[in-house]
Amino acid sequence: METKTDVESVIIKFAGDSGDGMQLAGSLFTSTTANIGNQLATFPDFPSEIRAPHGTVAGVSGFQIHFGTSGVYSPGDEPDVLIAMNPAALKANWTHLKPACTIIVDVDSFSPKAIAKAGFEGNPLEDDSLADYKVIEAPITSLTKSSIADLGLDNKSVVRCKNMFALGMVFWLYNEPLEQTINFFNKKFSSKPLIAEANITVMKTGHNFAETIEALPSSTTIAPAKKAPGTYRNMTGNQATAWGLLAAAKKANRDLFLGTYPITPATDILHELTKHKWSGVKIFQAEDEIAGICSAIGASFAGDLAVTTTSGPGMALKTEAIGLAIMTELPLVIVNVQRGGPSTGLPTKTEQSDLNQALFGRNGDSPLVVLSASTPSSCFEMAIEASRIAVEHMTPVILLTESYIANGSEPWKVKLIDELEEIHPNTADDLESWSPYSRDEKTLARKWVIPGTPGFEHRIGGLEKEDVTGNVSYLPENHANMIQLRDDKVAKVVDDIPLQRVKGEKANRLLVVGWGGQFGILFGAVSGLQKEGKDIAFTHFNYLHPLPKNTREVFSNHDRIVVCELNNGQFADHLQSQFPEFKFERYNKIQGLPFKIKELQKKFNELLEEK
Amino acid sequence: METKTDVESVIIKFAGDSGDGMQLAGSLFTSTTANIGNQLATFPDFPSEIRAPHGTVAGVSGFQIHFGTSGVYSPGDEPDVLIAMNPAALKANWTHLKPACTIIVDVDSFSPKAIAKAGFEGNPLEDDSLADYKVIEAPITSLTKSSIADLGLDNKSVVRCKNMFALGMVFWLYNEPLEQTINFFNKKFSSKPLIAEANITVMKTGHNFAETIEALPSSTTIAPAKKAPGTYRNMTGNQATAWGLLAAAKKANRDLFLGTYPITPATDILHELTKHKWSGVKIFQAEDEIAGICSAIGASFAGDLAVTTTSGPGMALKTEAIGLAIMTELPLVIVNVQRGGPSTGLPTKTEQSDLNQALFGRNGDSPLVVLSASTPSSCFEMAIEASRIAVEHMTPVILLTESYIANGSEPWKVKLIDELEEIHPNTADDLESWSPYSRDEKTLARKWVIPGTPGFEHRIGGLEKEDVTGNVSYLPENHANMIQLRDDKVAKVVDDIPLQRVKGEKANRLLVVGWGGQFGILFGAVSGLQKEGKDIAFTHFNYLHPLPKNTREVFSNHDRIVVCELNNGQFADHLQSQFPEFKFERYNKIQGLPFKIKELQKKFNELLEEK
Amino acid sequence: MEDAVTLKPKEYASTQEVKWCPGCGDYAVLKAVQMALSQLNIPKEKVTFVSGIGCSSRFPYYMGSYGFHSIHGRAPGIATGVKIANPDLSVWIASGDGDSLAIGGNHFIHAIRRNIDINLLLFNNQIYGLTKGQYSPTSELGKVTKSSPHGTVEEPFSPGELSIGSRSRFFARVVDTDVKMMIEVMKEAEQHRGFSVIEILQNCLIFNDKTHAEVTNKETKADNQLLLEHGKPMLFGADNNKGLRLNGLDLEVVTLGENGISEEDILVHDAENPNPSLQFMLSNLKSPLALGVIRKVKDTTYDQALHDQREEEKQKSKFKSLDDLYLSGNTFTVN
Amino acid sequence: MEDAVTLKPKEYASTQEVKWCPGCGDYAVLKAVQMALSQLNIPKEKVTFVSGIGCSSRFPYYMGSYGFHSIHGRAPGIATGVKIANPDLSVWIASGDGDSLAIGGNHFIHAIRRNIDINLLLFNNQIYGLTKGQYSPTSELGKVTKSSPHGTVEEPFSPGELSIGSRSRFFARVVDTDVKMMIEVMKEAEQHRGFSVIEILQNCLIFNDKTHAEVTNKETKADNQLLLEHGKPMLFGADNNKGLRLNGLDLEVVTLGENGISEEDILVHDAENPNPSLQFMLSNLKSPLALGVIRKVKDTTYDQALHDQREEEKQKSKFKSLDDLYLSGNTFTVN
Ligand SMILES: Cc1ncc(C[n+]2csc(CCOP(=O)(O)OP(=O)(O)O)c2C)c(N)n1
Ligand SMILES: Cc1ncc(C[n+]2csc(CCOP(=O)(O)OP(=O)(O)O)c2C)c(N)n1
Ligand code: SF4
Ligand code: SF4
Ligand SMILES: [Mg+2]
Ligand SMILES: [Mg+2]
Repeated sequence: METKTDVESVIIKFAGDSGDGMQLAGSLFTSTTANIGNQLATFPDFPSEIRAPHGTVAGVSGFQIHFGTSGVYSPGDEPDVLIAMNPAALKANWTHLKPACTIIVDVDSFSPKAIAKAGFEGNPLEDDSLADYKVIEAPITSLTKSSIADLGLDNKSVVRCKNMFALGMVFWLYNEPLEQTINFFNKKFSSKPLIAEANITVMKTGHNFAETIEALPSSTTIAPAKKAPGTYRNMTGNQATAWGLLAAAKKANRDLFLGTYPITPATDILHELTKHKWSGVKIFQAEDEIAGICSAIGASFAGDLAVTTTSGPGMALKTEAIGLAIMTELPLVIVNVQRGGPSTGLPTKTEQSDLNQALFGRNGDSPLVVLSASTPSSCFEMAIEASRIAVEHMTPVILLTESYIANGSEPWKVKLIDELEEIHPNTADDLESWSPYSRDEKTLARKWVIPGTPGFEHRIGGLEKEDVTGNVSYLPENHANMIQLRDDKVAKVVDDIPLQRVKGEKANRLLVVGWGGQFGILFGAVSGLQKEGKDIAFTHFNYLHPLPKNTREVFSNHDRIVVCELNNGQFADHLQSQFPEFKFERYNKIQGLPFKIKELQKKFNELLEEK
Repeated sequence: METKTDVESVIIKFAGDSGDGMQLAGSLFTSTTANIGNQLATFPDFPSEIRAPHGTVAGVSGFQIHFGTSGVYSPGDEPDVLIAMNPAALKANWTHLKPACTIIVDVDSFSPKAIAKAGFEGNPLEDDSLADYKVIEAPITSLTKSSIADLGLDNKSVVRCKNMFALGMVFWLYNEPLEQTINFFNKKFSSKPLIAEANITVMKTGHNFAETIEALPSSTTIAPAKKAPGTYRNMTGNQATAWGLLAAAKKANRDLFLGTYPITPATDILHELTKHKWSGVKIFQAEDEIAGICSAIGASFAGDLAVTTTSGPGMALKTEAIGLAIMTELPLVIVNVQRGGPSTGLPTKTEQSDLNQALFGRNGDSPLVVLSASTPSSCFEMAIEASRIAVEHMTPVILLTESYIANGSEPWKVKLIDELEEIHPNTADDLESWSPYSRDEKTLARKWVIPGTPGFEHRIGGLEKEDVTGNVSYLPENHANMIQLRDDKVAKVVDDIPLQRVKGEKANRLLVVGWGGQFGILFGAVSGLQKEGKDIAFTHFNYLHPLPKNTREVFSNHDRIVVCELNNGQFADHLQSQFPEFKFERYNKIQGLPFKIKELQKKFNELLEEK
Repeated sequence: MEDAVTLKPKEYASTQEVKWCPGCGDYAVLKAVQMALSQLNIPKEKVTFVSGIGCSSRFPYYMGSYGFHSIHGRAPGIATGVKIANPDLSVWIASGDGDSLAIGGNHFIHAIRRNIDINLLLFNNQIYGLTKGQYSPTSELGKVTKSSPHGTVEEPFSPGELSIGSRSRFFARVVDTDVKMMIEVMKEAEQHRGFSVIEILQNCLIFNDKTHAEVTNKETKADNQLLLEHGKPMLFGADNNKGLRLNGLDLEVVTLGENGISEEDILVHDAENPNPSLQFMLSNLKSPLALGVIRKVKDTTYDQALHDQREEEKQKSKFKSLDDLYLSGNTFTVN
Repeated sequence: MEDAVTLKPKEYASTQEVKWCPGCGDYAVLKAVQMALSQLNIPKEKVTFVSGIGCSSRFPYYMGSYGFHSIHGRAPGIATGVKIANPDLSVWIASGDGDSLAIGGNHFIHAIRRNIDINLLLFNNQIYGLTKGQYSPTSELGKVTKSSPHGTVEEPFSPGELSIGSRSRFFARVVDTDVKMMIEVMKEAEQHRGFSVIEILQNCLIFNDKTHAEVTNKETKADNQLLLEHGKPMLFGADNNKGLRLNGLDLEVVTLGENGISEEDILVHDAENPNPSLQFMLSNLKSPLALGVIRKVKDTTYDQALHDQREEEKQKSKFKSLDDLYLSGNTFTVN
């Protein structure tokens, strides 16, 4: 089963009782989205019975819209966002729910009676039948009521506005302007200004509500490759990260420890993992990000596979402690689900602007490993990679994902635990040959010792360590040597990661370079041009520091190289400082939005044609 | 009066009563320092009277040693470090004290009687006659006693060891090994092992004491240029920073606000400023670095010239708040007195390894201005520059100094307030034309408004701001625009800073590039080679971001360029990413120590000769 | 505060659309603040609202005064800088239970200890609202939330207890359902010189609806609220015939007229007693819940003391200008 | 703890040279810890010492156990991770008044609230030692230090008061001059399950010498120290004839035999009373200063509760393996 949505399109379905005004909400959304130049296809879906009873599945009215910048050929199959105004609407779509999709429900409508009428046995919001979905429980009816309570409308007119609440939320999620709809109402109800005001107010209330609760947009991102045979399930990137960490702990034969503090858009990793206490995962919701990472460092010292998760501002708070993990050479996985910056910035929007912080944001010369995930499902693999490198090389590893893929979903080919490669923590065993800072010859990793083990008692800390013994040392030569050793240790990770691959010819007019969660879109843009016979190639980085061994080779023999990223050129700078012999051109987008295939192709065509 | 010490040498004087063993301490230090290959000159200075009364000036015995890697031609004039074992020893050196030098006193000896005997009117440690110096009050006698209390020696033998306490401290300050002295005692007192042990223990105790209290080494760093006529005084870099900030506030007609938390080696700026409450400076010793910088941001919002001071680990904690200052476009001076990293690292040693953190250590695209000071006295000017740029361009400015110059001293040509240029804060005045984020055409700076001013009430914050209004905005195009504006605003500072200068011919075989506090030593090394007729030039950066306008030009026409810095190549990377057309070679030293002229010249000669 | 034309409460509002969920307790607080400021007749340019991050921290945007929506947990730091720099301002903090007691806990206790003249509104909805419903340091033990699907396993802070443990000089507790009480308490806090904490039991109808219902419900509130007034006996209940008395070191609820209890036996509230013992007990009491100003003790403020010290040094110092300083002590001349 | 050959106190030491100033109060603490561990017979590999930054935070280097000298203020975070990851360890924190109450204040209060089973030694020398003598959050009002040449203008925290305000289950206070008392209290803390704070009045002879002298001096200590013992009357004084009694809500010093006072009138110490009121008063008492275990209340620990929840979920969950999870719910097949 292959979904027919394109990477850049979204499917939304408004569903409610026939009286709930779903068709109006749908068509208002349609005209706004058409107006801002989107492709679209819609599918209004009325109840088949003329007078189906209120609150039953038969009485559900739906409006599905598929919109986007390209590739929209049909209304699509399953929605990315379902708005269910009552239990029946949820039930009616029950078999067409794409796991990991977002479901906005009007919780006010979930009375035991309504639930029964819809044909549910229990309340689907309370049992775990929606565990695979991102459910937003919004009290739509009551908020609608209270938002316009003072207009003095009759109850029927009030309740009739609630479709506008849903519409307001969806407008916020997809960054669409309200003006057109406001005008529509002002015009339509020019003689009934109160009704116009009511609809507009409710729409704004829905819009504000989504902003207030930092609701996150969903999308389907599809790995462009053909799917291999196997069992699949849809997953968001955050869920995949969580599951990947569970798998890594299992393969490394360690307990998983998560120390974290909530922050949008990373919190869902916590929400997901905390459901799985049965697996033995230890969760510490800390008082702040600093305690979050410090607890993880402590847990790592004590032998757990330790993880901390956050987003930009929280990352800033963790930097001092990351330095400690570097100095103490402890394994640690730091997941940063990037959002728009600087400062609080755009908490619900996507961006790739924390790369500099990941590479350089610490006092002193403080090297560590930086990875990124390229699609929702690759979060699973990269979470395992981050864990593997951390415990085998005894180093903190930063894994950068981004709101777009963390919240976006795609089918993931289920990996059973036996299909995954073992992870070999660099544990101390031989007391004779061991010192706190004695190193593995190949990786330069020091040994991991679990407190409680007799004979291996030792002390570590943030002051400069003496080589081998790990005692405090202020000696000049030792410091120089240790700086070098820490650098070399991270550099040697290169021997343990895959080579960089290129899609396309070895020598080209234009090499497109990407990293992180924009993979699908970049791939789509380049593939399209390649099919047109354009002289273009593509390489995408998941390993950002150290860079794969053959990186220099990959850059050779192209007339032009363009680095595409959702920031002001941070990866391009990073490459430029290491490979001065190539010229890295830049295509940066900093709008809190993912790339679009069209804009990329336009740019690439320009670069291909320019002399 | 020109001191004859070289940038790379230190003068230490041990002074005490004739019975205090100063000659032994001095000569033991001499032989260790000679053994590790230093140049040296000594001047033992015995009491003229054979039996001068105990505790009098006449009875003071002194041993001065001048040592270093080069330029040591005489025992020197005034010591950088004076060890005064009693009040008389302090008095005896009273007229040869170089302001800003370090004075280690045995406080136990400062009884009223001894003070009187030495000829002081009051206790010099309690009045402010030593305000210009860095006094370390060490209870040498009592610590000596208690450290060997259990050896069962008679009181006389115990007290005789206290010279070794002083020696231990000095060994720690200058990184010299204890082994040789230990061997000396073991050999000398092989028949009296208890006496050997006592001396060794006391020496170690002094050594540990210096480590425990994070004592900082002093040195004299001399600006290589000829001194212009005028009034001078010796100053350490930290004192100069403090005084520069006082001056800047005066010239900007704003109150000075310092929000800070103690950390070595930055604390002395707090110590200095807090003495000057008379000037109106407002000091807030916060509960941590985060509160320190946040209070400064609040004070800046409220109209003060706001400053926060710290060192590496504290800087890491401040990065989230720096992002807020960037987003709110408030003036803020952040002083980072760099020390050895990563993590707690080497708190008392010098390094230049926080450059990356200053340039990149924040979430999101978050540009700000980065400056550095090149000598102790240039801290004065650069503190003013940082303040000026902050309030005229409405941006946070990071000023990087480093332990070496912050604690080192040099003569500063006194600048009276009238001799300094005015600073013009970009204050809002015209309500008509004002909006919270309306900008000056030339600088792109927004206006500074002081809460309390009627009519200008407005709200700022860390969420993305709408252009002009400063309201919260989630709009994609606005975000892109604001990212660009913030970047441009910082870039435009370039129009307001001096051009980069080069010492030497325009076209050379080798251009030496430096930045920050290694100026004196680099200058010395290059000058020396130039005098030998070598084809070498030198350029030193105080403005690190944005770089001066003519930077590209400065790099042109040299066969080779070598960037010399006390880190793993951070400035070189920064340059390389911006100027791929040049090849920046690196000379990095990461030992917690400043460069030495000899090692630099050796390297430069190699580069000059290599094909 | 200076003479000025009295502004109406609405004139303290900004032109920004208020974005909280309709029905959120935050609206009532906004209203109360505007009424209190109007009644106090403080010009709006003299008011500065500082906040951290959270639903409640959007507060400054809705005030027409000066405002600073800062970063999570750091409002006390920012506000401290504002107040020291400009002591004439009436400085307020709006902050959530997460903002003040999770990430911002350290600044919270230090600001209390220092007694800087700022008023902090603590919006205690016992949940992280903005991030969609994780437990906070005030969520009750066993609470099921998005991040504690199996219930929390940690004791919550009691903000009053923590404040008093941090040397509080002013602590009050109010409910979002009682605007009148809020206004009175806010006025008292503003007029009190020092750091004033007002804990507001605030309802988040989306993620933690009715968490304070037992205390705020019309039906139950008379029996669950103890409205403290300085100098008045601690009576409560629908018939105002229940009261508190001290039994050893326990607070005991008694009924007037029963077992020979008369008003004499009832404790009289002394908010101004520097000895915090009884106030500490009151702040910990669960049923009835003590509302109103629990503690209010006069003391030097940090901003004032800092100011005085500067002035004193100005008088005492031998330096009158920076030139004096620069030329003092050891200078030498090069010709 | 498991059976093991009893180690001598010295065998708990590391081989590192102890670098504190001779005469520093820290030495006595080190000695007491080693004696307490030896008496408790805890194998040294089962002991982990975590610290922040400061003179006192060098502590772990001097123990032959596992140790972590972390970053300033963050020891409770690190230690929490250690304990959750490995609940079998006896986890200790060594931390200064700056480390725990300035930069680390937030972690301090949260660790207390959560009641995780860790013992914290709070070296309170009322000064920042390592950075050469700035005032700390426990320095007394008016204190002249390097950063307060004109005296401080802020009230200090009282660690006991702050702890109890943070829901402390175990708080004790000792003096560095009384190794015997330290040993007893440390043993009690270690055996108590939960977060135990031991405030140690520690002398820094370099930057704050004799700051606790009134309490520790041989001559004055009998009158200034109140040695609390659970279940015993609160008597003190050279002749053990002074005592504390409750006067309303004030603690009053009385003399046995005077004004008809007999032992009956004297308060009996109840460290185990869950109601913290009297313990709160005791922790605030200035003269005499209460020493010993002031509060010790049994309660569930965070680590235990977390562990139990995991075990319960293991029983209850429908998933027995990750494969179960991965294959659960909505999967589909591509051929
Ligand atoms: C440094 C940082 N960490 C985390 C967050 C995410 N965050 C924003 S508000 C919040 C908690 C909100 O709870 P509360 O303070 O109680 O305010 P409420 O929304 O309930 O009014 C969190 C965790 C953030 N914005 N910044
Ligand atoms: C992030 C950070 N900020 C500041 C410092 C500097 N610093 C180290 S220890 C210390 C305070 C020491 O006082 P305390 O905790 O009381 O310990 P003591 O030395 O008195 O035992 C400070 C401010 C640091 N190391 N790291
Ligand atoms: S989510 Fe809760 S706290 Fe936030 S605005 Fe809505 S009701 Fe208020
Ligand atoms: S400085 Fe003070 S606290 Fe630090 S080791 Fe010396 S006496 Fe102890
Ligand atoms: Mg809250
Ligand atoms: Mg201390």
